[in-house]
Amino acid sequence: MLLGTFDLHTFLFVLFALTACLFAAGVLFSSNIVRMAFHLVLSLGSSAGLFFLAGAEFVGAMQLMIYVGGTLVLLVFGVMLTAQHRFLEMRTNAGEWVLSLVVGGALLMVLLQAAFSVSQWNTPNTERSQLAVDESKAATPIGAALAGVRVDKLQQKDAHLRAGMSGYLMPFVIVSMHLLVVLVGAAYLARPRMAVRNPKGGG
Amino acid sequence: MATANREQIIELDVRTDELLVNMGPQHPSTHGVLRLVLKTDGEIVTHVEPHIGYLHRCAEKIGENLTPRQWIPYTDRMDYLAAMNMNLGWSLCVEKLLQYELPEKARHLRVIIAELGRIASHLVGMGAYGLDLGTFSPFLYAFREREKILNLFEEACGARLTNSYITPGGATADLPPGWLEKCEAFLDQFEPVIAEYHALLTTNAIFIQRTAGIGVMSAEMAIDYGCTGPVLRGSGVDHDLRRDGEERYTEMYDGYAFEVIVQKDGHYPRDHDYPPVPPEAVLGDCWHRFYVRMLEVVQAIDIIRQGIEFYRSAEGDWGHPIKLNTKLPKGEVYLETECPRGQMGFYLVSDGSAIPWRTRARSSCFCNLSVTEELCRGCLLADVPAIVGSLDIVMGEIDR
Amino acid sequence: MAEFFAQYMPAGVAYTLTALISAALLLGVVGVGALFFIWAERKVAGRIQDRLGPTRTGGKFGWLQSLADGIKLLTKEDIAPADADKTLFRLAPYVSLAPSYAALLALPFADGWVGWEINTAMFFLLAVLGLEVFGVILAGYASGSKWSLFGGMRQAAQVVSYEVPLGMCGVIPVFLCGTMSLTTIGNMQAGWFTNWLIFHDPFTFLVFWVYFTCAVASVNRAPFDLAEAESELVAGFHTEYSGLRWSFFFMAEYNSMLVVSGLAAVAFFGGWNGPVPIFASWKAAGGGWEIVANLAGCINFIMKAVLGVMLMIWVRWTLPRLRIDQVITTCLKYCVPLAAFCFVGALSWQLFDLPSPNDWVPAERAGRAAVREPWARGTTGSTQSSAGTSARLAQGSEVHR
Amino acid sequence: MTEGPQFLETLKARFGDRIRGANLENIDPWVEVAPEAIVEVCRFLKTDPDARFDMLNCISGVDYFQPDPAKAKRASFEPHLEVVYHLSSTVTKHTLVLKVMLPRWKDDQEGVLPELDSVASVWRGAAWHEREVYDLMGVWFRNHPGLKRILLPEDWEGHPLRKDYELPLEYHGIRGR
Repeated sequence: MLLGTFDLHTFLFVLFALTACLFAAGVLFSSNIVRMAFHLVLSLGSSAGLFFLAGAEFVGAMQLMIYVGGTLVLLVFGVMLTAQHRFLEMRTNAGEWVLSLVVGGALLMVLLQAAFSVSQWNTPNTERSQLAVDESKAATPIGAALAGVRVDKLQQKDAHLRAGMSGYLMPFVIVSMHLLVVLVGAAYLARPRMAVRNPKGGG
Repeated sequence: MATANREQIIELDVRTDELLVNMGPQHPSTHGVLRLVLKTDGEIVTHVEPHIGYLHRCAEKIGENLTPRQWIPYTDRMDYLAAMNMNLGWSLCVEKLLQYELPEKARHLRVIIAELGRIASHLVGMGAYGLDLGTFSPFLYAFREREKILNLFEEACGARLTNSYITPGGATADLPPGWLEKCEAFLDQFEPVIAEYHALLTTNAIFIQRTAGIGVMSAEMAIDYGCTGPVLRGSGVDHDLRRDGEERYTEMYDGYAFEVIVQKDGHYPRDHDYPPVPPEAVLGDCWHRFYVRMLEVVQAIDIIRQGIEFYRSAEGDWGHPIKLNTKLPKGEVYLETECPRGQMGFYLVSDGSAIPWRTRARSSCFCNLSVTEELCRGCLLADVPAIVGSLDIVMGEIDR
Repeated sequence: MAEFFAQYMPAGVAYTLTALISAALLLGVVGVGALFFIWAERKVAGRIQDRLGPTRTGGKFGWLQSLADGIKLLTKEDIAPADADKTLFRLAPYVSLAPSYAALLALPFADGWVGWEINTAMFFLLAVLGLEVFGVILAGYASGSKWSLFGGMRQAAQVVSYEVPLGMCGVIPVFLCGTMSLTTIGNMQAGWFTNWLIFHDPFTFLVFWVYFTCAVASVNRAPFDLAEAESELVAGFHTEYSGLRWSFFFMAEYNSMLVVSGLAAVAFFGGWNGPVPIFASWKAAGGGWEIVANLAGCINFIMKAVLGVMLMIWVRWTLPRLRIDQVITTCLKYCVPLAAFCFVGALSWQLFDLPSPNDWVPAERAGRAAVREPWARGTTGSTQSSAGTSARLAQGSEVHR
Repeated sequence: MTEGPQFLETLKARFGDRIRGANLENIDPWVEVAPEAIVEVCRFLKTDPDARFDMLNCISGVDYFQPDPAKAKRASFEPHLEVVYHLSSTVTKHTLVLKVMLPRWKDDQEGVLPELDSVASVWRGAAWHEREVYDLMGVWFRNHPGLKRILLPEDWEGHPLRKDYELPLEYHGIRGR
């Protein structure tokens, strides 16, 4: 079913998907820590490409800015500082390979099984070719909804339903507060402390 | 007590190992071949160790086989940015040994030439310091003016940079006719240009941020390390050999009205309207050393103007150089002169023959540079070129 | 353009063709831009330093100088240091050029003349500009030498911290025009120059200068060029590069300068809308005429972007360099609070609907509303949802109708 | 010039025979100090209220040795090494010259450098001067903060400014003579 309808969209989709998976594998198999970080950057970047392909520019740009532009910059930053001699080459011995294969394989099975159980995904999707790139939905309604105005549901006829739609302001605020608390906690926990038995015994 | 054996939690900083970094010898900001070995912890420099000697040409050993007049070209190559002042120092030292009487006209000629050399050297110091801090344009403005001075030197003695002009006994040639008028024309057009330099660097907010309060050196430390010249006066020590130097050197400046550029009881001399000292600038920091050099340029202009008047009114010949193999009396003599970078001393020991037994050159930058170890401790990596640049060192003079 | 090709060939091939054409055009912008800016930087630097700049290569004004540089770079030997991480070393210049090239995608050169009409163009631009730091970090690390490591780290710290104020300054044109799509922002500034966002209110005027500072810093130029501080780090991250590879870094730098000043032109200076609306009538005339109007707009936009780059070049050759901690303090202690203050100021200006210079130009009132999103303009059902922004938003759209 | 004779008298009164002598006829008069007393004299000169020689201008080494025997007989001096200290005061604007006479080799064994106490504890600037005298003239300074060659490479043999110095045949492959 994949080869039946060859068009630009599927070609790009396959391209991005393949790069994402290959580089993710690259992260696993490369021993040089800096190369590992760089492969991670490329795989997340290509998943951002997938979002753009699906027409969700807002989420794609979000992925680029926050994931790749933010966290991975700091990750590469950290890796660069520590990637001296003993951290550079990390060998995984045989035992760990077996364990990781087992756990990884199990997770893969679960995912595959879930993917094939979804009905629409394995029937040939006739109107896939209509999903032209420019049919992307505008992001402004999402922005307005985040600000508490559900502009995309203005045409809702019955008053009762429309009243209930107060937009996503409340969950948005809760999530940001939660994130702030987590960050402060992480900073506090990461404080380097060393427990030392009282050396002199006395007071 | 109960808490005796409870574990004591010690806050530890993340263990970082030091980075040994090599700045130089072929590094753009180290004014020639100076190598600084820096131990840095991240951006903080914990230890600086200067390595010199890359430009050592054994000038002192060669001095033991040449007559004093033949050694003059070697003194040019020591501080190649102020060759005239070097020749002056060595000539005065030899004349002191010979107890040689100098004609009136030669004295004023030497003052004019030495102060022109000072301006040229300070221009390079200013331009190169701008380069150290990242701005390229002042360097070119400075060299535009310096070119004019070098043209004047070329007319006087035929050489622009290493111009072995001032020799024991006077100078190799008299000033050509029309030279004084050209010199005056240069000074007239140069005065307003200095305001440009002040606007570009001295009062520039970013320049002040990069230099004010950086590399602060107390007066006691400056004296203790033997720093001299603008580096010493930048720390507020009122010491200028043109006024408090040796008799033979200060008599050259007799009759010249000039004030020593130093911050005495809170303010610099007010004979011209200089830009004000910014509040962030602490006495003895990089900014003050730069500021003293800029003010000395204006001071040198006044001296040259007076020198031109004296030279015009003085009579007698311009001081022919002494014969090549004049016998040097037995004895030893040491004389220091106020060069643009500090006090350049020459120590001459003779055993009665025409060739000195020992010639020793005391370099001002040698002592100024010895301060970097203490001054750069704990500063940021970007401050090292700022501090070393403010000491305005020339490797030729340090390594001799 | 895609529909035009779609008549003659299947949809997929048509889209590929349009994509290739716009990619080639944008690559042309990158190439020509870099060549022009190399020449312009040497000339402007010359003028600032009271000298002539290149005059001998190709005619009186030395305009072939960039070609000469290009050939020199091509013929230079491409050496890689011994203990460099080969693959990353070779990859870094491309990783640095790719984001700034991708950023051109979302930059509108004229009404509709844009690589890809993204609805969230501003957000996309800021995201992609942040990626450029990867090329520098990798170059810094892969060159193996301590100096480039320093350069790479400094650059990473600087760009990551300057993304924050850059984003805050970018948000102000967005909420003033109610949309993130740069084409709409550009179109909303049609008409006289009073309609430009920079003159909308004193806060946007101030925020433009904050934006310009952050843009200069995030592009690593002028007083903030820490990563390649010649005096301390020799040349920072691209010390070990030579020849063509080095020229990629150079092209990336000039191109992101163009992108950033282009963004400033669209967001604050009305992009393709000139100070005086000469071509407004032609645009409405339809037929071939709006292509001419768009062409004039495109030239207008490019002139403004080049003006921004000239400003950056001018700043570079006059100001000394800041120290790394001063750079970060200007970012956190000056740019971020200032941007926040202007954000609140512009927001309250918009909320209390205070007059902006554009109101005194008589026939301009309708200009802005005409372009607003359809849902904001034609709100059919009356929304009686709670007070606060939603009411304001609905009521605001009626006023503009 | 200092006040000359009276200052010499005060020094002699204070340090007795450790002031070995003086030469006031020379254009720059100097005072000769015993090698073991140099640090004490220098500290006195720096801290004494009316002397206050707070700046050490220069330390130089002079080698009195006539290599070729023909002139050696007519030489008016017997071979020795001199370390000359030039001091000046930024307060009283006076200058002073101190000299220390050292044997050319320590108790005349060829190759063992003469020793002298370092005045780096008095003036911190002396450290570099002494390193240069050690490097070029070959005088070992005891308790010096870090005595190693300053101008020449670390692994250079010999001290060039000595009169009997021979340039090495080659140095790391570079032909000397």
